[in-house]
Amino acid sequence: MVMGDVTTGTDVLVIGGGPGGYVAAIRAAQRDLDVTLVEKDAYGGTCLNHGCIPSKALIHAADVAHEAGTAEALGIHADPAVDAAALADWKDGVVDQLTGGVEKLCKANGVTLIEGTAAFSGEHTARIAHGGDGQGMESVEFEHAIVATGSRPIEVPNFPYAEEAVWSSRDALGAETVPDHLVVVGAGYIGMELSTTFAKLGADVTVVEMLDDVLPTYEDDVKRVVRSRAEELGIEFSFGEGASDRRETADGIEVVTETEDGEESVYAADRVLVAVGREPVTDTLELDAAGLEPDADGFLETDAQGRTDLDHVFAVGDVAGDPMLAHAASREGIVAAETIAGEPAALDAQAVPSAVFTDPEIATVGLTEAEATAEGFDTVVGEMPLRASGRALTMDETDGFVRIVADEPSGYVLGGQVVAPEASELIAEIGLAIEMGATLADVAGTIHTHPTLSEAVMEAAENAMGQAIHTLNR
Amino acid sequence: MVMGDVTTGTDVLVIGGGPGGYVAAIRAAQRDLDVTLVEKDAYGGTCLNHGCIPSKALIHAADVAHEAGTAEALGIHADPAVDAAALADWKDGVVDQLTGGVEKLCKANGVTLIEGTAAFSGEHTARIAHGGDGQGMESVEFEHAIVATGSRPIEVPNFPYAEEAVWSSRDALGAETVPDHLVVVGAGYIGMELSTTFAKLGADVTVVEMLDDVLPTYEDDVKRVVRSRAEELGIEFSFGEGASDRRETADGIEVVTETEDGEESVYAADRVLVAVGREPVTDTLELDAAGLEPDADGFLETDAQGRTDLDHVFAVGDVAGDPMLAHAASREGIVAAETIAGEPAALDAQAVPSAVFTDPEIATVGLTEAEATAEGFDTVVGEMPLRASGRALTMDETDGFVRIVADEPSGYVLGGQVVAPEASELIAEIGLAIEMGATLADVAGTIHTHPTLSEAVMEAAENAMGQAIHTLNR
Amino acid sequence: ADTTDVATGRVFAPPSVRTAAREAGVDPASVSGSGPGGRITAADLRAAIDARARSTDDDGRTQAAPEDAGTADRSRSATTSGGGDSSGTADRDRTLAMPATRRIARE
Ligand SMILES: Cc1cc2nc3c(=O)[nH]c(=O)nc-3n(C[C@H](O)[C@H](O)[C@H](O)COP(=O)(O)OP(=O)(O)OC[C@H]3O[C@@H](n4cnc5c(N)ncnc54)[C@H](O)[C@@H]3O)c2cc1C
Ligand SMILES: Cc1cc2nc3c(=O)[nH]c(=O)nc-3n(C[C@H](O)[C@H](O)[C@H](O)COP(=O)(O)OP(=O)(O)OC[C@H]3O[C@@H](n4cnc5c(N)ncnc54)[C@H](O)[C@@H]3O)c2cc1C
Repeated sequence: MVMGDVTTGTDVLVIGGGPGGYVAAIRAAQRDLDVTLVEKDAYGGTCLNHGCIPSKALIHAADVAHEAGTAEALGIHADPAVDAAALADWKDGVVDQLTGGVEKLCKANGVTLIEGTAAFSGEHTARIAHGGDGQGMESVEFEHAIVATGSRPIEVPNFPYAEEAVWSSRDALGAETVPDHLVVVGAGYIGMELSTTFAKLGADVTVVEMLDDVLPTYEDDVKRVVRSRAEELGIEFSFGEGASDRRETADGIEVVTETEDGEESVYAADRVLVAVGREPVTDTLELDAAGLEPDADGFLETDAQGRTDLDHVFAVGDVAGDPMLAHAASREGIVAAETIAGEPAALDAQAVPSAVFTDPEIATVGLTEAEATAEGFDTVVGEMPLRASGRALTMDETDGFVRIVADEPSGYVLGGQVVAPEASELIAEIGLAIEMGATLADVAGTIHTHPTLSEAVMEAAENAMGQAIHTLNR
Repeated sequence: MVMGDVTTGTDVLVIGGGPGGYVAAIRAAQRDLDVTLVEKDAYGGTCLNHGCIPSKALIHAADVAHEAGTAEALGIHADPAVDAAALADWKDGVVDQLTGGVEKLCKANGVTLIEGTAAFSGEHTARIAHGGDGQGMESVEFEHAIVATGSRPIEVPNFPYAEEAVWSSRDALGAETVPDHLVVVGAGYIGMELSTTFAKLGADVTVVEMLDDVLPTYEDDVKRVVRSRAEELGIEFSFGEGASDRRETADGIEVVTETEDGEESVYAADRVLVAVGREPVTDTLELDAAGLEPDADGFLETDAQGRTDLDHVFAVGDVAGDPMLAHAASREGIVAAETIAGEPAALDAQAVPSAVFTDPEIATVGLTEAEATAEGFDTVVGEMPLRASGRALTMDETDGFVRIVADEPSGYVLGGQVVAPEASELIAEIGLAIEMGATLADVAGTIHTHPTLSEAVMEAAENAMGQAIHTLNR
Repeated sequence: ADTTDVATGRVFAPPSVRTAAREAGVDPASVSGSGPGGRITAADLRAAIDARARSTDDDGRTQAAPEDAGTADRSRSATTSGGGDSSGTADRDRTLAMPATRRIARE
C-alpha cells in the first residue's frame, strides 16, 4: 500500500471516459447506482478528442471550402483560403465544448469523476494513480466494474509515431498546417476520410494500401463511387503495396513500400499518416490482478450483456472488439449499465449502422445482398441511383445510390447500402425499418418529403417491388 | 365538332403532368391500363418547372456561396461572387434534366403523351386543344379521368404579375439578376424560402406580412429559430401590414402597405415578390360539361380514393386541396391509379411530412403536442437541442432542435418537429416510426450512427422517456 | 392484448397491414393487436382473417389469405454476420421483433 492511500466504495466503477464509458456511467447513475468514472486523459475518449468529432469538424470545413471553390458550374466564383491554424482552433473549441459537456452531464447525473489511471488490484478493487508519480494513489472497492479503455492506433515497423514526420490519426487531427505532400498508409475508413480532408485542404495526397482497393469491407459498387471521387480530387492510389521503410531527407521523408513480390517504390512526402487499424488498450489495467485475460488480439471477450469471464466485470466499446464504433460502444455501455441495474437488457439490435464520411458519404446497416443470400434469405434488392433524384440534382451531387435489401416474399427489410451526400443521416430510416421488422411495402407506403434524398429510400423499396416511379424497374 | 377532330379512346385520361398527374399516369400504366396524359405546358408541372426543384437549386447555390463567405470562424476566407445568369443557366439545366426524365419515364412505362389543353366535353369525353388556336383539336373518350391541373399563385389587387416589377414565385425563380432591394409580400413557406435565398445572394430583403409572425402554421419555438436566423441574414420584417398599393418610381417601385388601422408605410424596391398563397386551376377544364362543380374555393372535393362526385373521375394534387405539396400529390396520384386498377388503395397515411427549406430547415410530420392533446392522447414530448449534438457542433450549426411527440403510456410516436440542417431528411425516420406504430422505446432502441444529426431523434425519444444521455431530463 | 390502449381509439398498424386489411375487407379497428400497446401486426391480421373464415361466412366475401398478411411468420433463426466479433453479439437470433417487443419478451 502506498502512503496516503484512501479506499472508497462504489456500486459501479467505470474505467475510461469515452463513448462507451461515460454513457455507461450516466445510465448507471440514472438507475440510482453509485457510480465512479475514472479517466486518465480527457473526457469523451478517442471519439470526442481524437476521433469522430475533430475529424468531422475538419471534414465539414474542408467541404465548405472545397465546395465553394468548385462551384463554377453554379455560377459561384470563389477562391477560398484556409487558415489551418484558425481551423485547428475552431475544431479545438468544438472538442472543448463537447468534452466539457460530457463532464457536466456526468456530474449532473451524479457520477463521481476521478482523474487518473485505474488498474485492478483484486477481483473487487482497483487502484487509481493520479497525475503525479505514485502520489495520490487511491483504492476503490467496487461491486461491478465496466472496462471501457478503448483502443489506440496500431504502429507499423519503421514508422514510430514519436517521429515528427510520422502521423497517427490523432497527430493528423491535431495538425496546425496542411502538408504539401502527404502519404497515407492504409485505405480503411480513417485513411480515406483523412485523405479526402487533406486533399480538399490543398495537400497532394498519395494513398498506399496493401490490398487491391479502398475500404475492404464494402461492396465493389460502393467502393467505386468513393474511389473515383477521390481520384477526381487528385488523390493517387498505390494498391498492393505495404509501407516497409522510412528515410529522412533534407526537406521531409521518403516512404518506401514493397509489393508482395518484393518490388520497392519510394514516395517523397512532408508527412506520412499511418492508418492501418486500431488495437485494444488493456496493458495499463493489470487485468490479471482481477483474474481476467484478454484474447489473443488483446480484446476482452464478452457475452450479450457485455460481461467478461467475471460476472461482475463488464467490458464495452473498442476494448471489447468489433464493431469498433462510437455508437456501438455507447449501446454496449447502456446495456452493461442496465444489466447491472437488474434490467433485462441485451445487445440484441438487429443491425449496427456504420458510416464513412468520405465524399460522398457511405452508410450501411444490416445485411448486404450477398450476406442475406448466404444467410438463407430469398434476397430481393431495390436501388435508386442518385442521378434520378431531384434533390441530388439540385445539390449538384449525383454520384451514388440507395440500395435496400429485403427478403422475398415476406418483404422484410434486411439491410441497406447508401452512397450519397448525407448517407450517414439517410441510413437512420433503414435502421429503424430493420429493427421494426418493416417490409418494403411499409417503407414504400410511408410518404416521404419532396424533394429530399430520403425519397430515394422509398423509391429503392418500390424498385425492389418492381414498381418504382422514377427509375426503370428490372 | 371542330374540323379534323379525331376521337381516341383510353382507359385513363390524366389531365396535367405535375407530380400528381405524371405519377398517377406511370402507376396506372404499370398496372397495365391504357393511359393518356395531357399536359399543356411542361412535364413535371409547377413542382419541377417553377416550384420545388428550381427553388431548391437556388437555395443550394445560395447556401454554398453564403456558407463559404461566412466561415471565418472556421479559418475559411472567401469572398464568393455569384454570376446570377450562370446560376440561372445551371438551374435551368437541372430542371431540363428532370422534366426530360419525366417524359422518358412516362414513355418507358407506355403512357401516351399529348401536348395540349384538355377540357371536359361530357361525362366520358374530353377535348384537347393543341398549341395553335382551335387547330388540331382532338377528342378523347375515357373510362376514368384523373384531374391533376394543380394550382397557380394568387394575385393581390394592384400587384398584377404582368408588370415587370411584380414577381410571382415563378418570376423570382426565373430571374437572371439579383435585385438590390426586394420586397416580399407574405411570410409563408414560399416567401420565407425565397427571402432567405435572395438575401444570401446579396439582395436587401424586406418581408411584409399581414399576420404577426412568419410561417403561420408552425409552433412558436419553430418560428423563432427561423425568424432570428433570417434577421441575422439582414432580412427585415414588417408584421401586421398588407400590401395595398404600388407606385412606379424612376428607379423601381414603391410598395405601399396598410395596417388594420389604416396606417400606411412605403417600401422602395426594385422588385416585389408576391407570395400570398396558391389557388386551384379548374377554369380551363369546363367541369360542368362533365357534371362536376368545384367547391367555394375552387377545389375539387374527393374521398379517400381521390374520387370526385363522379365515381370515374378522380382529382389529385393541389387541385384537390390541402396539403398542397408535391409528395402529397404523388401519393394521391398513386392511390387514384391503383383504385382504378381495382386495388384496395386508400389515402390512409397517418402522417404527411412537410418541409420548409429555410435556414435552418424545418420539417414536421404527424401531430404537434397541442394537436395530440386535443385529439385525446396523453401526450409526452421529448426534445434534443442541437447545441447538445456533436454533429451539429462540427457543422457549426447549433440553432434548432428535434422534438418527438408520443402517447403515454403506450409510447406510440405521434409526431415530430425538427428545426435543423437536413431537417427535411431527418423527418423521414420519424415518419416511418409513425406509420409503423413504433414506440419511443423502439426509436430509442435503434442504434443510430455517431456522429449524426439523426442521433438527436433517438435522444429526443430517450428524453421523452426521461433517460436521455446528452440532455438533462425534465 | 387489447385492440388498443390508446385513448383516442386510433389504430396503430403498419402501412402493409392496413393495405392487407383493406384487401381482405377487415376493419383494422376490429383486429386484436398483439404488439406493445395493441399494435396490429401482420400475424394479428392473418389470425383475424382466419378466424373470420372459420366462422360462418356472412357475406360470401371470404378470400384467400391476402398476400401481405400471409407472409407474416416472424420466427426465423438466421444469424447476423459478425465476422471477427468478440463482443458476444455474433450468435444473436434474428427474431424480427421490434426493439420494445424484444425487451418485453426478455422481462
Ligand atoms: C480518426 C478517427 C475517426 C473516427 N470516426 C468515427 C466515427 O465517425 N464514428 C464512429 O462511430 N467511430 C469513429 N471512430 C472510432 C471511435 O472513436 C471509437 O470507436 C470510440 O472512441 C470507442 O469508444 P470507447 O469508449 O470504447 O474508447 P475510447 O473512446 O478510446 O475511450 C477510452 C478512454 O479510456 C481512457 N483510459 C484508457 N485506459 C485507462 C485507464 N487504465 N484508466 C483510466 N482511463 C483509461 C482513455 O484515456 C480514453 O479516454 C473514429 C476513430 C478515429 C481514430
Ligand atoms: C416556389 C414553390 C416552391 C415549392 N416547393 C415545394 C417543396 O419544396 N416541396 C413540396 O412538396 N411542394 C412544393 N411546392 C408545391 C408543389 O409545387 C405543388 O404542391 C405541386 O406542384 C402540386 O402538383 P400537382 O401535380 O397537383 O400540380 P402542378 O405541379 O401544378 O401541375 C399541374 C399541371 O397541369 C397542367 N395543366 C393545368 N390545366 C391543364 C389543362 N386544362 N390541360 C392540360 N394540362 C393542364 C399545368 O400546366 C401543370 O403542368 C412549391 C411550390 C412553389 C410555387
